[in-house]
Amino acid sequence: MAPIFTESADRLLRVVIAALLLLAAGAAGLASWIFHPRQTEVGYTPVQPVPYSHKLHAGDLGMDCRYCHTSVETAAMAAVPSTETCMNCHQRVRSESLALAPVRESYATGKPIPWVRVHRLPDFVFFNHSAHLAAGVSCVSCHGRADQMIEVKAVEPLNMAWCLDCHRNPAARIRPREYVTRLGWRPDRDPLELGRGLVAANNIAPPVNCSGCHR
Amino acid sequence: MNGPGRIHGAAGQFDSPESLLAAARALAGDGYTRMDAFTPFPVHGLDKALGLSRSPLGYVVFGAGLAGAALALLLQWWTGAVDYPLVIGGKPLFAFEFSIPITFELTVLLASFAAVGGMLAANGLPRLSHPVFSSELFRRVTDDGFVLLIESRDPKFDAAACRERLASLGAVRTEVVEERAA
Amino acid sequence: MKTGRQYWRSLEQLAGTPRFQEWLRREFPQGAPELAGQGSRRRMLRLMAASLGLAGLTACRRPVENILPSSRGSEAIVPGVPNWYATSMTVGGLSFGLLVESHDGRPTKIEGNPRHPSSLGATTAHAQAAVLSLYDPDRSTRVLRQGRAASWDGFEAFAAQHFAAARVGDGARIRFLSETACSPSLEAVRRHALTRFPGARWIEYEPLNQDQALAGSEIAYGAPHVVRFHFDKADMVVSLDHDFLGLDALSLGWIRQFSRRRTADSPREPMNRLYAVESRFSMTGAAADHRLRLRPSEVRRFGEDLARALGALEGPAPSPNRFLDALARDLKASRGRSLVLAGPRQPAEVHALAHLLNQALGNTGVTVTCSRAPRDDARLQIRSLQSLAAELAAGQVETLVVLGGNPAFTAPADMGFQGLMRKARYNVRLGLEEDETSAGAEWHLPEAHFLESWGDGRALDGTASIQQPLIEPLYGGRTVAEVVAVISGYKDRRAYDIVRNHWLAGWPVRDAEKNWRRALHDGVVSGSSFPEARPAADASRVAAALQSNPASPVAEGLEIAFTPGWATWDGRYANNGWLQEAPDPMTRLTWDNAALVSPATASRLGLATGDLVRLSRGRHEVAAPVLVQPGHADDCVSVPLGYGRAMCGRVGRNVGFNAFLLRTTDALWSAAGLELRRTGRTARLALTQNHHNMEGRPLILAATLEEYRKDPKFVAHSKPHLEPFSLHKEPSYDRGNQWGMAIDLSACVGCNACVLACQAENNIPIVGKQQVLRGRQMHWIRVDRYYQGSPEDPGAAVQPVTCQQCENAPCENVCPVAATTHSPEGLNDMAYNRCVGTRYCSNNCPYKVRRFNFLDFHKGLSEAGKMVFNPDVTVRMRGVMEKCTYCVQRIEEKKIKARREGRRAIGDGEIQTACQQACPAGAIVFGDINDPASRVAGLRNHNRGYGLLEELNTKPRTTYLARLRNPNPELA
Amino acid sequence: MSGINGALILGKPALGDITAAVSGIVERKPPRAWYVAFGISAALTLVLGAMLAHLVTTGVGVWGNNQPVGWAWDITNFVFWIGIGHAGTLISAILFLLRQRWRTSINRAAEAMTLFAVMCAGIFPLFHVGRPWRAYWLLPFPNADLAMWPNFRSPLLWDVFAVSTYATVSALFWYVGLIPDLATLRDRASTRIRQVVYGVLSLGWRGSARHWRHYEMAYLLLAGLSTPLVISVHSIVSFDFAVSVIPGWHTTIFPPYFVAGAIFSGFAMVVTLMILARRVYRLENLVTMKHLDNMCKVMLATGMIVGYAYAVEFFTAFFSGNPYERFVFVNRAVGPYAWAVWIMFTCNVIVPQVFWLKRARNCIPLMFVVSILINVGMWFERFVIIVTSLHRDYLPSSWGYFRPTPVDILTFAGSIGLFLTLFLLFVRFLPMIAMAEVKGVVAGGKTHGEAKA
Repeated sequence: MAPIFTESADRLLRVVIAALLLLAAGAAGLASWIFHPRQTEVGYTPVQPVPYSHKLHAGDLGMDCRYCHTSVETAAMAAVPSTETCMNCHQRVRSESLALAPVRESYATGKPIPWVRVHRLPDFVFFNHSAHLAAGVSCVSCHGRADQMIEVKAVEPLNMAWCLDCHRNPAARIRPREYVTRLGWRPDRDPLELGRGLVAANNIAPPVNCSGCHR
Repeated sequence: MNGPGRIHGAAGQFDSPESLLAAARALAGDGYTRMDAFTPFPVHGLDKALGLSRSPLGYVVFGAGLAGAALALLLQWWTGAVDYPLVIGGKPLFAFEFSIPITFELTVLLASFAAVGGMLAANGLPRLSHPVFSSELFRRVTDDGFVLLIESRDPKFDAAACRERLASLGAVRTEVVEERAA
Repeated sequence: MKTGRQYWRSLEQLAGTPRFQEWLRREFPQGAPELAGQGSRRRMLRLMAASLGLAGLTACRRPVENILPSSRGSEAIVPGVPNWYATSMTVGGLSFGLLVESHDGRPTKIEGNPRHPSSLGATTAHAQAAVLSLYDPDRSTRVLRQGRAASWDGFEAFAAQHFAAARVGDGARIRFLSETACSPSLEAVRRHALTRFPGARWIEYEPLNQDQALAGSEIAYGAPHVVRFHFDKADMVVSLDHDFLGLDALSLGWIRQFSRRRTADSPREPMNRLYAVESRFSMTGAAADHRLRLRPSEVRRFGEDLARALGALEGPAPSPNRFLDALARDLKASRGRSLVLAGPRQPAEVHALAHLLNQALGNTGVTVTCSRAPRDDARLQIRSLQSLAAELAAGQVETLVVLGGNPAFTAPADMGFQGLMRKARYNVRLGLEEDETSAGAEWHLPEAHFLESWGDGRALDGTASIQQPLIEPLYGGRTVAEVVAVISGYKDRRAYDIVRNHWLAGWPVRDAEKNWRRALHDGVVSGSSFPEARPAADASRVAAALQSNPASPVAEGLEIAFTPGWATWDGRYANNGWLQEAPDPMTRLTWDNAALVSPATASRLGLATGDLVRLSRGRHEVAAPVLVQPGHADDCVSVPLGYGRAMCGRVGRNVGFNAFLLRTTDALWSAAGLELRRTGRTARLALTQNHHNMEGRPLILAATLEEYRKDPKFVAHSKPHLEPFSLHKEPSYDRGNQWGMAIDLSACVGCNACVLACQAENNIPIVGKQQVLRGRQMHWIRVDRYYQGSPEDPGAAVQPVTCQQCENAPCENVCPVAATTHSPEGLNDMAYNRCVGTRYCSNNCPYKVRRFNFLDFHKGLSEAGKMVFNPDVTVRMRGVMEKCTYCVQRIEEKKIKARREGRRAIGDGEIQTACQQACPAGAIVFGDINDPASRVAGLRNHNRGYGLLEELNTKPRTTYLARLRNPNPELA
Repeated sequence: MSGINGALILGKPALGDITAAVSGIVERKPPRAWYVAFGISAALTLVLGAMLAHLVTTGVGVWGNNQPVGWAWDITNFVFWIGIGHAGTLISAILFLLRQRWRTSINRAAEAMTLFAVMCAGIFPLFHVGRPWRAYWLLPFPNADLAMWPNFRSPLLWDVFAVSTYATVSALFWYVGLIPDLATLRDRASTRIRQVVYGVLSLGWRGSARHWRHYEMAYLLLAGLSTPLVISVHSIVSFDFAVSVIPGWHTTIFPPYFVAGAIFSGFAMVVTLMILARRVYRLENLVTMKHLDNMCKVMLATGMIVGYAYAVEFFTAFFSGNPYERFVFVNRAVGPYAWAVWIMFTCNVIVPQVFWLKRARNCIPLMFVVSILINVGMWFERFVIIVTSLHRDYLPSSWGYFRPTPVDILTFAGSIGLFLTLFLLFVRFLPMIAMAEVKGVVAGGKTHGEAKA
């Protein structure tokens, strides 16, 4: 009499079981990889209404970050400059440039320039620029070499785990306060040992408890 | 099983566990070594009659249990005291007391997996196709049939002789089980 | 993804897409909203461009977000950094100095101005809630002519020809009706208008006014005087139906001074003793050492007896009375250090008696001083209103200009004022809302909120302060002065010019500008207080007055007493959700007013809390729910005014019953002959506290001054001594800042200012009556009120309770996702964004101070609705737990500031929590308990210091100071 | 032995008859009663779905929970179902180790019931949270984004592990028991589809002596593991309360008391279901009066343990001299929820006393009613513990009162629907009685119980 299954059925069964297991594992891994900020955030380079080049201004012309981002040392937000700030120079420099038309228009009409946000934190996170600068964390730690970017691009995931890395061992990212806006700055000795010194000297103790960032 | 031989073995069906047991003992006396019995429920003494040793599953399960416990303690200690130490309710970062429940649960969980997994592995299950499934006799095993099989691997094996011997031991029906080419 | 998006979205109210309609449907039963005018919104946007843009969005997928820096940079506004401006708020003809925090052009938080005599840095609950009214989308947003949309230009054109001299002549048929004004600049405009229209008359009417006090002083001194109390100098205080710690407080200085004298901490300031004679159980009664329950009509007799007992008044000595005699002896014993006050709801005669008593006791000039009333023509407002009514009835008024207020709602019921107004051909009405008074007006003009307009005002002692706006009028409102300026053709038209020029004119030219700057900066005009007057009270005149107007014999039956509405005042705050949801300090009632009766009266009439009854006097009647109020005077029903507004915004519409319907010209404050009939129906009252007995638990520890003197360590002795045992070494908090709070139960008067301050600071949502009924109110700090003693005549004690920041926090252990953990500075952190909402922490909190977002209480706010949020605090979403954090945003801000300035140490008192800052009594102290020099450390180790439920070994960071009472041994 | 045997299986059926009787149920078209029951319970299950959807989209506010009563029907239902889920494993494991042969006729159904009850239980902790879409944060998975871990001090987290472990192990236990019977169905299958389905499910079981050898060892080990597990699960559930600081919750006797209560309610539910099943499917010969009689005795015993626990609780509360504790129990007896307390006491302590009478233990209708009353009582026990303790704790100012909303009620009703639906599907498609084991008993052959451990 005929049995229900042949040996091929067994082979099929094994294949199916193996496939299911692989699929489950794979899906989980893939999802967690795809939706990690390293994928979703880093590399975001929106097109700005004005083709403003940080490379030109901060890099080649060597303007200090704080010329435009005035409140970075005193406030939580590193203010995006008002059109006036641009016009301080551009009333004379390149006053006819086509690229600057939106700036001139904004200056004339008083309508703000709709810059597109690049670095963004969830709004239950209360990041304070002044606190970080005061501690000696350079712009470069979070924004990368903006002075080499023609278009500003997100270079760090800015997720909690990433923040904690630095909050747990600040020494690696601390530098003397006067150099925080010198993106290219390299210490003359071992940066880690320098950092340790500064951390000890200014007793820098970044919070790792919740209310340090969430209020 | 053994490749060329087209015969898997000779089987005889008995109508009660007792007669099966008796037959098994007799055949063992005859010096048959490669036998197996098929019953609707476990029959006392068969293992001995067929010369089967005690199942080693216990050790596997014990090991798995220990692993579970270790894993649990490691998890709770590392996450709480090493990876992200947070002061919670004035309690220590890691303490044996509050680790007990989860440690126990993981112990049981892994041990149980080992017990079931081990059993299936030891029995070579799942295995959907098997020569005996093509035999009429075996249809009744999961109902009320008690079947004794002398495998062709047995050095003393001789299909005809085995059938007679089984019949003589009170098998109501006997049959030669064929290997089926895949 | 769906839920995920929701998750992010509701956390980002500050910049999320507007979902106003939904919000309204949930928040306001009435629905059918109308959005703030597009135009006004655009105006706001210019101011808040940066903040809106920078507020930031978050989502699973990345939406394009814009940053909109204002085109013209401004030195003043640094994005994200709040600015502070001094201004002032005027209520009932008195102004309170305020400091207002402005975030990127949005006023978000109000504090008291420490330089201002009437606020001393503190605020009332009503002041705290003013920001919400500012952004109230139901405020009047448009000019209306005969109910149809019109414009200011239209009105100006109308005014130009309507008020032309050729037409109105001397203006004999023009009448102005305003609220009690205390604004010097408006006074100037007023005088101009009255010279421009010599025939016109200007009537001031305020339903809750100080008429009786003025009239009383006129009886005693021959001329109306404003009285100032100096509680700091008074050892013995007698209140004749004066709730001077509650709704009758005309200056927060009163509470501050009184409370300072309750702590018995400084030998220079011995503890005072308070005798309260009152009908309704008020906060003053709760603070009193001795309280006498009398019906309003009986207070006068008590006053007379007291006056006679002290020989201030001729006449037979009163029949012996334990309370009276003891009181009299006490007062005699402390001549010149006592103080007798008569409440605004008592007739002029009682005020006169108070003056007489103070003089007889040598208090005048010491604990009580006077100054001449700002205007001599100060008459009883009700009289002038009556004459206006008569003129209206007689059709002698062609044009009635109603400036602010809501007379149609607040005028005595027997006047039928709403109907009378129609008798004037032209009705011009300036108001904050389109309300009862606007109905049928020829012109309705939107009034500007005080936070968006220029003005000025005078405090009780005459100190003037400038009212400067923090934002452009959201809905194009204008001020009273501006409108009168238009009508009368005043030289200046814009409020700014009117105010500024008025003040500059008064100063020598060379330092005028300097003075102006200083006035704006300080919030007070230096040296502007009234000069002190030293009139002598004339006993004979008082006696005569008492003769001519004998006290009505104590009538049979029920007496009715009108009181200000806790949340609504005279109805003006009816549409303020924060106030409506803040429980009445004594009854704990929210979203309602109720007819208060004593337990005895209730059982006599077979009434229970929640019964719906019909109250009637003559042809005036109203249906009201009953609330049985322990300690209330018998045979007397207190009804809070200002509720039951029919034409009002969506929040306040038909909330409670309208007690004004019972208030008649002859019975403005109280009257006999109240009929009370049961309807058999009941109403559900949303009480936030349903159990009023401490069940003998050591929650509020208290002792009399004597006991305290005998045993300064009575707290330690009254507490079970226990050695808390722990399986493990508990973490030590001996390094760095260790935050703690101390609350002095002797000082706290339970005014609820802290509750509102916290709500404003921490973006606490309004949940609405239905949710309060379900027990889901969200206040992070609450003021518990317990009764002790017999239900008939109990004592009451209050206790503000908020997160105690336990070092061994039970809530933390049980959170499965570690959403609430402990900070190294001893804070019980709550990470809203980590919370999954098991509510286990709340269950396991012995203090029940955690609050859960059972529903999306912030759902879809309007642009305006969002503007009130404090950007330094997360707006919590549905499904997460929240609680007091000691205002951690303020702590972090100050810590970062200190770091920036290279400091390590944070000065004591540098960080103030919102509740502490608002507290008029100064009962709350916050600071670093690790710094032995800090005030809080001192109070923590104070003899009276103890931790609530500390026997649970929760190690609370908030400690309390036991309550002291100072009863008269004779009456003990 | 034989005496019990006689009582345990009536009419000395041949092995074949047992196979036929049990397999027949699955092979024949189910009776009308089944369709009616299934229709109703399926409808209720849909209600459950609707309620949960409403809950997730609107918020926990659709239930009556409030401050101070943060947990109410949600956790009550959770504990209620988990409790019911205890009888199955208990019968399979503990009675197995104690060699109670009478278990064989009822253990399969009881195990199935356990499984479904645990599923129903699982729904409530999952959906009672404010943000169910974040519930996965309770699992300790490496999170490269947030770097956060769950808090292992929280009894709620212990619950997650206990309940999931319990569900998994019970499922394994149940399935292992099923394998030989599935093989039986496979070999009797008349249609191809049945052959394949049961064939795959039975994993190619051949009933060989070699199989049985490992099989029995595995079964024994599982029984050994499940026994402490079943005790631990309800102990841990009781920790949710016992570990807290709330008077009325913070009680040391909770673990044993909860376990006893769980067995109590579990057996009641088994009785309810078996009475129906044996009636509908004419299984009087396999599920005999002897079985029911034994279960009644168990209910009587456990019921008295529970009653004893109530008494002890009251006594300790009084004896402790702790005013808060005292108050809670006075409040239970005479407070606003006294009615619930008295329902609980009557149903759980007084009603089961009838089982002292042999007549009562032989009267099936009575048994049926009592078993249902017991489950009502046990539901109220959990309600009383959770709600009456919460609604009046330390600060009188914060005392409150809980009123259920229609959503509360419909959600619970829905969970009953889900439970019944699953059980009906089980009796329709799987052997409701462990044939292999019963055969072992009939043939007097070696049953698992005699495996030398």
